[in-house]
Amino acid sequence: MRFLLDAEQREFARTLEALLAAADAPSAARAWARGDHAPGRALWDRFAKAGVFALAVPDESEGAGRLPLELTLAFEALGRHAVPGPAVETVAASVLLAGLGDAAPAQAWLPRLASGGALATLRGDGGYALDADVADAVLVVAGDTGEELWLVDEPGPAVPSHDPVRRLFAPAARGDLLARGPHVAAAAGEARAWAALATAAQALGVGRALLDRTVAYVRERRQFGVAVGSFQAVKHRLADVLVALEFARPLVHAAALSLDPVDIAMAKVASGEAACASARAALQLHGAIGYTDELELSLWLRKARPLRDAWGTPASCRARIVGAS
Amino acid sequence: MRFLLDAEQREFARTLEALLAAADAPSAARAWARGDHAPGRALWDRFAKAGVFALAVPDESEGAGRLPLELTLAFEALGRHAVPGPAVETVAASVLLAGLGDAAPAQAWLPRLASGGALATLRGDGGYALDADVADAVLVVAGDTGEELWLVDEPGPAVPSHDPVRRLFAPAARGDLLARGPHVAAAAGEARAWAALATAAQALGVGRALLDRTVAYVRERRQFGVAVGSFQAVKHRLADVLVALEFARPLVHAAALSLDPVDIAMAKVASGEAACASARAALQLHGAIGYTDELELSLWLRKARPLRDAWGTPASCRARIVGAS
Amino acid sequence: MDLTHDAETEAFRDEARAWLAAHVPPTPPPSLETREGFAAHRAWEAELAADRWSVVSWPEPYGGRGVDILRWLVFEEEYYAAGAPGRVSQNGISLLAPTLFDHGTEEQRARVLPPMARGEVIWAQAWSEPASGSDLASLRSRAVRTDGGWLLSGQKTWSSRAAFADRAFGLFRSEPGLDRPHLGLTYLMFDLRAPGVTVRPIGRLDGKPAFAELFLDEVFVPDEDVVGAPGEGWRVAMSTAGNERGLTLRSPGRFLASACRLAALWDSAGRDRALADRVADALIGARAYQLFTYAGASRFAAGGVIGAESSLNKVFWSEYDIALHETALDLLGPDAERADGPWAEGWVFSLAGPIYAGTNEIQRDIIAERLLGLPKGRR
Amino acid sequence: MDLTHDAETEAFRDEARAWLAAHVPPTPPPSLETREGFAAHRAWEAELAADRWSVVSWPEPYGGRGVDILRWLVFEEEYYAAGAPGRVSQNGISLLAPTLFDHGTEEQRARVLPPMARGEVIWAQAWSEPASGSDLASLRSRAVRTDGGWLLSGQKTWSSRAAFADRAFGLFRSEPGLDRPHLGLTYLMFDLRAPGVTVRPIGRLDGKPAFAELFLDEVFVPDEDVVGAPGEGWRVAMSTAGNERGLTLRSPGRFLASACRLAALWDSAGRDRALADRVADALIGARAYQLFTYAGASRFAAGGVIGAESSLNKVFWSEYDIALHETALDLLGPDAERADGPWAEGWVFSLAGPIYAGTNEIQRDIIAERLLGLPKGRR
Repeated sequence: MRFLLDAEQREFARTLEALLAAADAPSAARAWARGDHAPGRALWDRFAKAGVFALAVPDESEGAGRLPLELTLAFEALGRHAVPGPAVETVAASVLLAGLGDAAPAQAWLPRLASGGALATLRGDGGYALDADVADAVLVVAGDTGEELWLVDEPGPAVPSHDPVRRLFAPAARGDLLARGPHVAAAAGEARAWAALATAAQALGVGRALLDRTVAYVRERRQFGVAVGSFQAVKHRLADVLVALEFARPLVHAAALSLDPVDIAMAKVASGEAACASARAALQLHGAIGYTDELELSLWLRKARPLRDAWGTPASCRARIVGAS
Repeated sequence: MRFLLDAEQREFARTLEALLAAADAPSAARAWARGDHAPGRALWDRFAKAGVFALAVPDESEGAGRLPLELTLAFEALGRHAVPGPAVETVAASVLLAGLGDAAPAQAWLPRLASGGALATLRGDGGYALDADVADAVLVVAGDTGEELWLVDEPGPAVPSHDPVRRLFAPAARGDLLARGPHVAAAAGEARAWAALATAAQALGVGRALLDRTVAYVRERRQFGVAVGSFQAVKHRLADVLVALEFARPLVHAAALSLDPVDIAMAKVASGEAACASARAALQLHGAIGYTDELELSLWLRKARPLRDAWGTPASCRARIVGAS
Repeated sequence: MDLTHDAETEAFRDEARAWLAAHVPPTPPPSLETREGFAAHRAWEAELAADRWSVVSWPEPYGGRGVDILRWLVFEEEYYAAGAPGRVSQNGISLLAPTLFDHGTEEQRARVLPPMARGEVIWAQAWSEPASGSDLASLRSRAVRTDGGWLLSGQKTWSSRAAFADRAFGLFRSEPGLDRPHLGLTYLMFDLRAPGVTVRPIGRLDGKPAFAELFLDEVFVPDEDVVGAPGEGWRVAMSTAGNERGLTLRSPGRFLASACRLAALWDSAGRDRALADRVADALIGARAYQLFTYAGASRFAAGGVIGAESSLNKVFWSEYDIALHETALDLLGPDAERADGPWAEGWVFSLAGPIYAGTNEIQRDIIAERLLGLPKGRR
Repeated sequence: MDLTHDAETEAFRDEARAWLAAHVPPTPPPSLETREGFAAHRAWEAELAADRWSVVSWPEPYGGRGVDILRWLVFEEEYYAAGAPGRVSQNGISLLAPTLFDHGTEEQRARVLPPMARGEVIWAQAWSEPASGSDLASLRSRAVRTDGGWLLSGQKTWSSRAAFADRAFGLFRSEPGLDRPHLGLTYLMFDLRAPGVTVRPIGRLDGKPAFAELFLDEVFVPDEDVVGAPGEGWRVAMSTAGNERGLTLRSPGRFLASACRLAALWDSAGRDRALADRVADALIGARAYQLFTYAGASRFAAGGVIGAESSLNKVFWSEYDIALHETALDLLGPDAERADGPWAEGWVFSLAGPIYAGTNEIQRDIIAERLLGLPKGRR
């Protein structure tokens, strides 16, 4: 038992952090929201070169093997830096394709997904697929028992999200029927689990970014002649956010180690709620300036709640935890 | 529309307040907890002389007619001063007996209950009857459809409450069968509604007493060289308690005006939760001294949660509000 | 004590309800934070005004019906129950107009109020400045005396409605260098299209230009547009804050209607017990807010004043509004993310509640100090 | 990174589990806050000690097994899962003993620790004073130098266990009048039955004498019962607060067991969906607390120190414990009021959580200032 990142994992996290700190992810996210995907794809390439998308792809498909813990480190960084794009969905698609047990679709797609050469997306339970317009592969699991897998040829109608960087589409199940049978449902279940785990990690990063920026702001901003951050109400609110985030992180790591559905559900609830608490505090303590589209903060503020709900709402996760689903 | 106490109502409240402020209700409550009912009954007599128990008794039974609003004023005062005894239950028993439509039990009991000459209690849904050892009349509604009314001859086994001033017993349905039939169930329903209303008002008084005492304490208590009440965390917590109490009170008054079950349920939830929030804040801000049996504060601290749940838990009240019960 | 409205009030309610049933558009107009929505909402104000429903509590000469605050509350209940559009003229009606009634001249009232009532002139507020959020008295924008009026210079921000509005009102420092920052401020009205005014719309979280920055460069304002005495602006602005405004900033009718919609949503979504308590709390909160307001209005009608308890009101409704909308989003499940859903704009708007009109931190300080008598802390 | 215990640890777990299965009394002893319960719990400590289970993390010479913090956590998981009694010797084991290991003499360890491990000597803490709650450094009780030792005078309060315990430890002002209140304090151990000591039990909210006031009137303490150097008491007391204690003040095993019991209660009460989310949150919280502690223990095992993050720990478990117990009471419905119910004493105990061991207000100040780097406020 050593519930601590090892040196290699810490080094991986540091590399990603350095890579992202040097890139201008916020600008890429802004451009992405406008439908200009070029800066985001450039960023994505660098991220993929660091090996992020290989972490969910088996060795035999030119991946790094399955490394869920490293994946959570990557997604926390991705959340912290507001990287745009269907990263969670690309991971989920990789897991789904690899889980089919059919070599053909896996061979066709996995090497490209692992290398970052292709982006994939997957329709969620709510019927929406993130970034289906830019994704090279748009997957839809359909049928009464979820036993059909479609490679869709059209993104479907656009649906506006509260977070404009999250470009949603509602693809229909048509195009190529890639696979059919109970193994599709099983692989889709595994894909959803990985998606939930990656989303939990991403939410953690979003929550942390919001906290860090708010701490920096209240140290600078002065009202009534003193730094806003010296007010006890402000301090205690931020302390509670830190408590929530610091107790969510171990759940995310433990879920990565076990890939157990209940562990993932716990991680998803805790990190999603912590990110939302961080967002509420960030908004309140920035005051009106935080409520604007213009401030970079909005990139994280608007993401917290969609991530809390994506790939497992708190309600559905809690139901799983008490065995009611 | 004039949602404001009139001069007579304000005068009634002032009279009760003066009466109770002059009495030593806390000592009576302490004695009551030890099984010494004498000081409590003396207090009760004065309270009854002010007309409190006549407020739920019809004119023809030597009561004051039904005056639910005045009743809430009285019970708020009673809660504020930690008056011991089955006051809520005496009101409920009065309403139940008057509602039977049978002159005999009403004539036998109502004048005595209205005058304070007799105390009554009534077994609640949980199976417990407050102060059944000292009550002159112990009523139990029983039977599968709640159509039997028993005047019980034994209090039954004692059951310890978190609040030792609340002496609970578990009486069985035996003794005299006073009445039987659907009118019993109807009258019992009405009695429960009045009990819930009176309990809501009492909880409000308890919450207010806790707030007032805590405000006084944090103004005096000094730590780190300043009054504890000058810390923003302390101020904001107490501000939130005041918000909760001040928004509960109008619900209690409105419920008294309408006697509508949903209105009563709303009043019961809001005042019960506000009283509990006040208790939590009072305990925390008093620190260790508040956690003791010795401090007078404990009389209110220990009452908040039982009152929140008695005659309608928040869960059952909320279910009624959304029409799920 | 009673909660029954008199026959005249009920007749007034019936009249309002009938008018609204006949006039409220079946589909809501576009968001009033867009250019086309602003125009549609302005047209709706004119429609309200044509039948004297836009400013019911004002005296008749200015376009109102002279009803008291209780009937105003009744009107608001009917207004929101009918699903009528948001009020684009809110800033003028609820912030500037009460000040003009208390401190304006008869000439100002006659000139300013009727076009405000008809939606012809939409007003924006111009209080905040970049360095003055909660600390409003630290304002720096200047009003410098000139021939026949004043020249305004400086920067205002968070000016809600200013992206599309016509005129604005605010405080300006006319006597710099005084001891206390509350002194030497003047309350002025000015034209957003006057020379020297630059309006830079600011996108809200959802991108809509719900407010703007105003850059003022020697903007001329004639003496007739000073409200109250020069230098007395703080007192003028604050005196109206204390009375009805504490009760009417957010009308209970709005929350009653929202809570009903929420309960209907819960019903249609299958009455999930896991969310039942939060739906019940929304119903309780709307009723509590209505009753609290009725109690305040009754006190006010009986000659009382509304003081620091308006801070209770502010904290309550702002926290309530967020909880209500978050419950709605949770009921929507995956559709909660849709920015075009029926609860979306209300949710974004609710998030601003604890920030604007005095942050809830400030309000809690006020509650603790003025209502509970706790020691004044460092602020 | 892994969460799998090694084979030796699993063997240790199996051994503990088997022992507990064979020894834990089928019905719990009376509350340890009563005279008879105290005696029963003391006997239980002896039973634990007889097979070396009372202080597993101590070195063997003192009655322990020398296991590391991870195995201590495993032991605690098994201990609470087995429904074993509360630890009446907790104060001594978790507060005094670590200080003696760090700052005591070998003679003190040899003399004090074995009887503590066997439950023969039960220790009470004597930190607080009436005027010194959160502001611990403002202590006034005195230690005056005398021949061969010290004379203690003054008043201590909130001395938990003192109603029935044998000895106590605490800080006393040995050099009055120094500049800073943290200086000139001495850490001493003393006998609760020594001449000059008056113990006045104080009833907790439920009436049980869970703590006491100590009145000290020239109580003689020999030099051998000074821990660390005279005048260095604050440093001695605080240095141990910062390491393992932050992780071990409340063991995760306790909350895991409570959360399981809560889930079973929910199950048996009909799985009401309205409370399902709170039950889920109890399960999540227990697991999060366990994992957070494992992470801290792993850092500690790797040579790290546990600093201000123990404040995160304190805030988390104390709020968690109350929420868990209030959920249980809500599940009990009308029986929640019963003071003799299976959750009753735990609930009352949980209410003290945010107050003792540093109030949560203080902890949040520490988190904000030391972990987030916010400006130090007036305290």
